Amino acid sequence: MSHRREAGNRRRLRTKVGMAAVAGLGSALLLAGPASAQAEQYDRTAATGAEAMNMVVLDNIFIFICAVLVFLMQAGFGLVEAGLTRAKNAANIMMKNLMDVSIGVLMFAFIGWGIAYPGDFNGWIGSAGLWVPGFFSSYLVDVGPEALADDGFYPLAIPVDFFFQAAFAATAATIVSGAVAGRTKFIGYLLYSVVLTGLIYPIVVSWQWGGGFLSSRATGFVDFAGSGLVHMTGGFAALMGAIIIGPRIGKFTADGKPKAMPGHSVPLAITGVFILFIGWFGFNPGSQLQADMAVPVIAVITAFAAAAGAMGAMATSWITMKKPDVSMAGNGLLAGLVAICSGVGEVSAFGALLTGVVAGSIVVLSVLAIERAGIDDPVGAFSVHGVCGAWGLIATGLLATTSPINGAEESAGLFYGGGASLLVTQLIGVVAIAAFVSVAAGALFAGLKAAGLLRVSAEEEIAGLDVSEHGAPGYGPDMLVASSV
Amino acid sequence: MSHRREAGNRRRLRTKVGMAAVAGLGSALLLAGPASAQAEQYDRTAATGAEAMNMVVLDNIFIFICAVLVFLMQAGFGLVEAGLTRAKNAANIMMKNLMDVSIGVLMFAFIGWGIAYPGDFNGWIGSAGLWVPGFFSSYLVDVGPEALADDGFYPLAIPVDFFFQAAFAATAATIVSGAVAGRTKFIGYLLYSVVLTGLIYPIVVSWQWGGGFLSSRATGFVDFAGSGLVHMTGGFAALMGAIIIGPRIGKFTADGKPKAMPGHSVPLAITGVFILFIGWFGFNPGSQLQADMAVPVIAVITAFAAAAGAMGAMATSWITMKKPDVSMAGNGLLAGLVAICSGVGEVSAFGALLTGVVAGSIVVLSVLAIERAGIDDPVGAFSVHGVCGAWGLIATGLLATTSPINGAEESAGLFYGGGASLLVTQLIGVVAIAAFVSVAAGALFAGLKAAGLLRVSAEEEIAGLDVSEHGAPGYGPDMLVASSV
Amino acid sequence: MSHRREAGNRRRLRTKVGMAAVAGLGSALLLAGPASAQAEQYDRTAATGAEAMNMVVLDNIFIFICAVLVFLMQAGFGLVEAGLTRAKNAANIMMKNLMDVSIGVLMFAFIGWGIAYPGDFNGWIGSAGLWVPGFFSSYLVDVGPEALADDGFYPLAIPVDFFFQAAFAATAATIVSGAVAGRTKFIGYLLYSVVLTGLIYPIVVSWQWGGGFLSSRATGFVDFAGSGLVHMTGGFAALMGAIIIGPRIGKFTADGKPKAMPGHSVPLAITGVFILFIGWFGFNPGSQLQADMAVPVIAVITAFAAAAGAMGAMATSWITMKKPDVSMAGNGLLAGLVAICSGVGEVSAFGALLTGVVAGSIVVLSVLAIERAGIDDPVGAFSVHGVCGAWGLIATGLLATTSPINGAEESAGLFYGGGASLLVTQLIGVVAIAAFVSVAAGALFAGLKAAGLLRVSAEEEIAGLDVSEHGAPGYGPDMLVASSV
Amino acid sequence: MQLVTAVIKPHMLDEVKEALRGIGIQGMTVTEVKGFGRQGGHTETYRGAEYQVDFVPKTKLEIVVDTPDVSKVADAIASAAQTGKIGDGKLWVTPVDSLVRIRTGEVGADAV
Amino acid sequence: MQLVTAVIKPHMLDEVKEALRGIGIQGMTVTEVKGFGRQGGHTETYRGAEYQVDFVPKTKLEIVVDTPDVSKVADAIASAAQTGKIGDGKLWVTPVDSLVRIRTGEVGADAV
Amino acid sequence: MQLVTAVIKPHMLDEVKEALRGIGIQGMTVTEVKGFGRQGGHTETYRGAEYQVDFVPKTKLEIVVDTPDVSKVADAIASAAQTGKIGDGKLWVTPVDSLVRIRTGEVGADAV
Ligand SMILES: Nc1ncnc2c1ncn2[C@@H]1O[C@H](COP(=O)(O)OP(=O)(O)O)[C@@H](O)[C@H]1O
Ligand SMILES: Nc1ncnc2c1ncn2[C@@H]1O[C@H](COP(=O)(O)OP(=O)(O)O)[C@@H](O)[C@H]1O
Ligand SMILES: Nc1ncnc2c1ncn2[C@@H]1O[C@H](COP(=O)(O)OP(=O)(O)O)[C@@H](O)[C@H]1O
Repeated sequence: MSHRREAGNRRRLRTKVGMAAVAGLGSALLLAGPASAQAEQYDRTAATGAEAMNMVVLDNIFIFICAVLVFLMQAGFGLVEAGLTRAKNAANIMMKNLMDVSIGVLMFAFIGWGIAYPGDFNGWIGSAGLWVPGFFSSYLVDVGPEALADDGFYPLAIPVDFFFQAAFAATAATIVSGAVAGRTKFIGYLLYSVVLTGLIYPIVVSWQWGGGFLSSRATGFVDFAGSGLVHMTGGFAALMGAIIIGPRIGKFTADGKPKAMPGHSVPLAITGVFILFIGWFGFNPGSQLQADMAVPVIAVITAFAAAAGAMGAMATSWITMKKPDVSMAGNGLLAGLVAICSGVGEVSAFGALLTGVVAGSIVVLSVLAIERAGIDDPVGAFSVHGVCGAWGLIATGLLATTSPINGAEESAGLFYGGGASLLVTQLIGVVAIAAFVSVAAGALFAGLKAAGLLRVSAEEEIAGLDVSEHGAPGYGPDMLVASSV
Repeated sequence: MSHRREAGNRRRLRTKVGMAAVAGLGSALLLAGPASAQAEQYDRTAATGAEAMNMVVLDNIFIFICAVLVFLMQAGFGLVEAGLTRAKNAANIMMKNLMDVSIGVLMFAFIGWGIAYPGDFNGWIGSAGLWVPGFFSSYLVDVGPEALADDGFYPLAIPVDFFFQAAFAATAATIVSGAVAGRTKFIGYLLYSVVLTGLIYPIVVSWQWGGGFLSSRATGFVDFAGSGLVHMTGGFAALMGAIIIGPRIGKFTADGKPKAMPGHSVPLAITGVFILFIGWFGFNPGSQLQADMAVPVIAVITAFAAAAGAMGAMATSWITMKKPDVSMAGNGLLAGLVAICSGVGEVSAFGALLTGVVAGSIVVLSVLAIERAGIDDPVGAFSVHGVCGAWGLIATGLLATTSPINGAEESAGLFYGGGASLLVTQLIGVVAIAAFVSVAAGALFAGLKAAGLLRVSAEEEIAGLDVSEHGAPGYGPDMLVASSV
Repeated sequence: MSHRREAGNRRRLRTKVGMAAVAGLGSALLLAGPASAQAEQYDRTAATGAEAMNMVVLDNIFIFICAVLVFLMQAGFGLVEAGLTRAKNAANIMMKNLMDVSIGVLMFAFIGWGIAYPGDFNGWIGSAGLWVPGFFSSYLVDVGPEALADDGFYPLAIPVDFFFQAAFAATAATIVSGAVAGRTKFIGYLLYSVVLTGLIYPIVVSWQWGGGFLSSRATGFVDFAGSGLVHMTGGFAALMGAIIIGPRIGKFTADGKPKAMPGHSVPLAITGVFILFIGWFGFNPGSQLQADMAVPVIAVITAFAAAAGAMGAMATSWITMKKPDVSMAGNGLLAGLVAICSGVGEVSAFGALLTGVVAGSIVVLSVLAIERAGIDDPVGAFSVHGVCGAWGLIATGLLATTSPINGAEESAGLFYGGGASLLVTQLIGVVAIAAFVSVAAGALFAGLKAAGLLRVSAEEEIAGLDVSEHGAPGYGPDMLVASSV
Repeated sequence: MQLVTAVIKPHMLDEVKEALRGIGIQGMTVTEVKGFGRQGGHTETYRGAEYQVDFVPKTKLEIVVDTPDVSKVADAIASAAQTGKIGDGKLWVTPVDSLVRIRTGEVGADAV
Repeated sequence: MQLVTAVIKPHMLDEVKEALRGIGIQGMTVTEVKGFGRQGGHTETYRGAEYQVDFVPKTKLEIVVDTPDVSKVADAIASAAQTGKIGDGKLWVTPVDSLVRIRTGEVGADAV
Repeated sequence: MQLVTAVIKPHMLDEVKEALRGIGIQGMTVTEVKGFGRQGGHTETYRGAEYQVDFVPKTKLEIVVDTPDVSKVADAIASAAQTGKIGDGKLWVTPVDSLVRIRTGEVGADAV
């Protein structure tokens, strides 16, 4: 229907024959095992009239709630990033995150969404958005049989779809904040945020959820909730930012050896990790885009990966650094969450544990390697989101199962008899996102640098961004200890 | 039905002809544009039997969830207020907020609710409440056609309606906490909280949501989620408190010039802002009082106003103070949220942005003006809730649209061809609330002052309320820097 | 059906005749009063086809959301525990909570759940779990009439049931964290957490929710959301831990007099209390295990007990210590919540207030008594969860009403004409849980002690666990004041 | 050259600073300290356990001054910091053998 | 009049305070400091980067005493603060030219 | 025996410490202080209210040294702490009558 917008091409878990099909889905939680489906079956798509209305209303309310959880992640990011950096920059961090969500919502409305989900709006890129008559008014949800999409789903109403997707855009932007903490000009950060949420992120999203080249490959790209589209985008932008801005003063010795610059509050950082963990139960289950029995499966798989990630990072840090590092364990939990976004609908419980524990190990090793490479990413944003986002895409290529639910038309991963074709697609996705974002964000940060908008002066950096960029310290004189470091 | 309580006269967005009508609602998001309604239409009110049961259960569960989000706002208020004041008073602030929610729930149950929603309980004021047989037992939700209210809605069950409204009452009370921080006797604050949640707030609410004079004007007052009823009430009580208690020692020089008394933790304050932002998605969408397709529209409009508010305040502080002030930007986001509460169901996307950006600017100017007037409101409670609450009511009078959804019987605002009648009603509301609350809260605080229950001694204030009122500092000796100010 | 798992024997409020029956339930909110049920009645169990599907999907989505709220409690516990202990141990506390949730999810999946809910898995104990084919795949929810359980309920899908129960297991584990704060070896804590979530907690749960001896008594044990099963388990494990590990250095003078060791941040602790309060609206209402009209009643009763608990503790501390203690008031709110878990479906509004206010008083007196007994429980974990958990079970034995909803087959409490039989059952539960957990957790901690895995050296304790166990302080040098205590 | 050390009440710092500025003093070093004295401390109660806080927050000033100015400086501090209530603090003067301004290497009175 | 300055381990402060009280000392000023010495520091590891913490928390006491009492005070501190383990700290005595009690203006030994 | 007191810029502490180590100094006591001086402070703005911050963070070192070594120590500090920009700080030397190592009871130069 030309007046309706699809909820993108986000792949939902296919519960094609209604409730009964969910039995099949269940087997995704196992290494193997055919579904038992001896119960009475009701077909979601066969509902009509008030029944369909109730179903669709629940879908939309559910996604609204998930979007709220995703917006809550902003508080989590703020706390993680502020906690792992210096007290003298804490207010600046929170201000950046406040602006990420504000800019994110507005830029995504005005420009980004039209690019991300071209749909009927092909040709409108750049002008589509809020001001196009019919843009928001056409969120009517028609519940008649003819309204069903090809895949047997009702689309979400436009406002809820936008609300959910805008929360994702703001999330992608915020990932960078921590990587460039403590030395970036505030005005430069605002400009970065405008471009990321208005252009870079939407373009990447259009490749898959917007129906672009990744989604239309013979063996379709699998990125259920955005290991690649969201996290790699944020993560690689973070990497380019950290490189181009350069390390904080004092982060490396004259001969290039990294020095520790301990964060000012690990307790705040881990509180942020808990909040992100909660938010992720909007991020992943909400990406099903409807309220059905797949939601709890997604939640369990998500929790398994998170738990395995935390334990993997704890173990890895314990082995490599002799003690279990707290902020690394927090990074590990997040790494597990980032990595499982891609395959949460396709991997088994075993696959989730493997995805998570590997992500937890990778993130620790990556943080160490990045630092050894002379790059200053104070919160490990690239390692968590960039590296583990890529790992998540690859993990799906290895570990995706062929369960009844995703059926014959879906490819299993390399380890599940599906051959390399899914893995190849996933690798293409990894390369495409990494390359495009590195170039685009690289150009953006280089441009800002050239314009003198990227980095504060050494005096301002030493004084702290709270005072130099915002006029007053983030902690009052009754809290802040004048540090001798 | 005499045995049922109405969910007050809270105005819901009218989705009269079920899902299809939502199409009309959509156009509220535009400056103009007729609704497209070519889809199959199902009428919410035509559902019967199990269909109606499912619908009503979802409504009630949804409002329960929204109420939980509103209760979460208490954590947000606590963090904002504690963060923007001195460390030596931080535990006292948290204690006040803990008691606001405890007192609020109980007082609203025992007394407040009976006053706020007279309904069948006219004549019971003061005695209505928990102890009246049938009060809670009659929350049966009848789903037969005869149960539909005049406006075509099913009422909420009494427990969920109470739960949601009690959260609002606690919110109104908490607004004052920050304005009187750092110098108020704890016992005096408890008494204030009892009177506000038991009497002052319920009386104001009764004028509109309780079916009182504002709701029964020819051109009905529009205050969807409470810019006036909730926020102006809290805000004007905050103003009276701040004036009557007087400024903190050291806030003004001998010749009346304001001095900065920096808050002890901007990061905590902004964490609180994020939590309030999240809570608002219970506050505004929940005020629809049912789970329908209007909910995401309300959410989007709310998010637009918040984002515009944050950016408006950032810009205004940048211009007037040379630097973008972090806590002002946080206030601005809240100001946008406060202002949009009134018209969230009636204004377009453009209207929301305008409402928000003006609120963000106003709040900065108001904070400066209040301070110049010699009033000490450490967190800007009056500016955010009082001034921007009033602005929200006025903005609706200017910017309300006449969309199919609110139909012919609703007045559009001044800028949308509806003439001045809505604006006049809104202004009457502003004046009535401001006047009544100023007098009532003024009398309350003056009485407490006369009784010697309002302000601690200078020694106690200098020592900090944590030690003097609660026996021990809120921060341990390992955290708190003995401040020389 | 042998291929399905029951959602345990958790007792739901019986809404046997659908919506209308809810009217009866309502009277549980009163001291007395027959239900008015003159409205059209629809029977939840009579729904078929798409109607039943919609109903069951909402049930499962609702429990998913409640589980997320319960997981949020981990952040709350972390903040309360960190806030009430020393800054030098704050990162260690957060790390322990991060691991509780990670270990809890995995151990409960691999082992605990199979023990807790033997159901069809009798005989599988220890091997049941993730690796049993069919374990997760059989979460099909059959909505035909034959799928109804004896009690007229549809069971939850297995993944959502697991997700909800795993969150409870993690909660039980986390309770101990604060009681043993500041002196416990991290490795020892990890081992404790493994055993508690994998064995001790599941065994206790099996007695009631798993259909064990408490649930099968003539007068059935009433523990709706786990005052006993969850909180007493955590609380008594906390007590044994605190006793066996011994007090922190400096907590008692040479002659055994307790010394205050103030927590490092009451504001963080009370933020945690607010978050726990919110989480409890997943904990208690979610324990209804379906989305129906009982949910808001449970929420209101929960809020009443919390409010009464906070006020009871404030008053008690004011009387016994001359000043209203902030962290005690926070403990009191939690104590009210813990105590109401048991009877939330059976007590009236009056009963809830009584349960809460008594819990609030008890918790203060218990904290004082525990300290006088020479036991060092820095956050009052045993008093809040152990003592008030037991009080909650007893309170139900005294205050349970016989409303139409729980009908003739249910016993009312001693004060409501039901005689002593319910009270006796409740007391048997109290004794059984206290005895078993004390012995089991006692053996566990004693074993860890014998193995030298329980307590750090005095030097490590004085340096703080953040540095000695995790390699770096939780607060950076810009925040942490070198304390002279 | 002598070193004037004064321990004062924290909230008197601003007035003392202005008084010193008034007599032309251009430098001093300030430390947050805790004082134990006749003023005594106070009792706090945390979760029911009373504890004595013997130390009260004080502010310490250190000012190196050329010997002729010492009494002027001491008087300025003592009168600005005086509230007349117990706990106003102490002021003592100690000899200084030499003084250097690190930036320039100036020594002696020039370095003040 | 002399000034006794002692740098001690933070957790010995209470005992030193009691010892001083025992010999009639009524006033002192305490500062939280960081010490560098033979005790050495320790290595911390934050996110994989090792760093040396050379400074350990110490507490500094300053007590102005009438000259005859100096050795009594010094002995009391030194014995109360002694644990025998490295890092117990130092105590030194410096001359004081004059002392004032700010509250009363008393000077000299009366001001102690 | 003499006491060398130096007030320096906080971020110069590491270099000063290394310089002192280089000349064999094994102990010192460090305090975080706030300095008032020619360097001036700066203006901050909080919620629209401007306020003057007159005090800037400084670090104070105290080192008791045997008299012969004093000038060596003073020179080492002064040259390591020098940036040439205003606010580099001061260094002064005061006499010490006696010194005790608390752990051992050693006195005088042995106690350094
Ligand atoms: N003998 C002393 N040596 C060093 N400092 C002292 C001495 N006596 C008092 N002080 C400092 O002076 C402060 C005020 O002393 P106190 O005895 O309380 O009151 P007052 O100076 O009014 O007699 C103390 O808190 C302490 O910091
Ligand atoms: N020369 C010195 N001048 C000033 N303070 C010193 C000096 N040497 C040591 N200190 C202080 O004394 C503390 C203890 O010294 P240290 O050498 O570690 O042990 P010990 O006193 O047992 O020999 C140091 O941490 C430092 O604060
Ligand atoms: N007369 C003084 N007595 C004690 N400390 C001083 C004195 N003058 C300056 N200081 C300290 O030295 C620091 C630097 O002094 P300042 O006048 O700002 O710069 P400079 O030393 O380069 O002339 C001050 O911040 C203060 O801590």
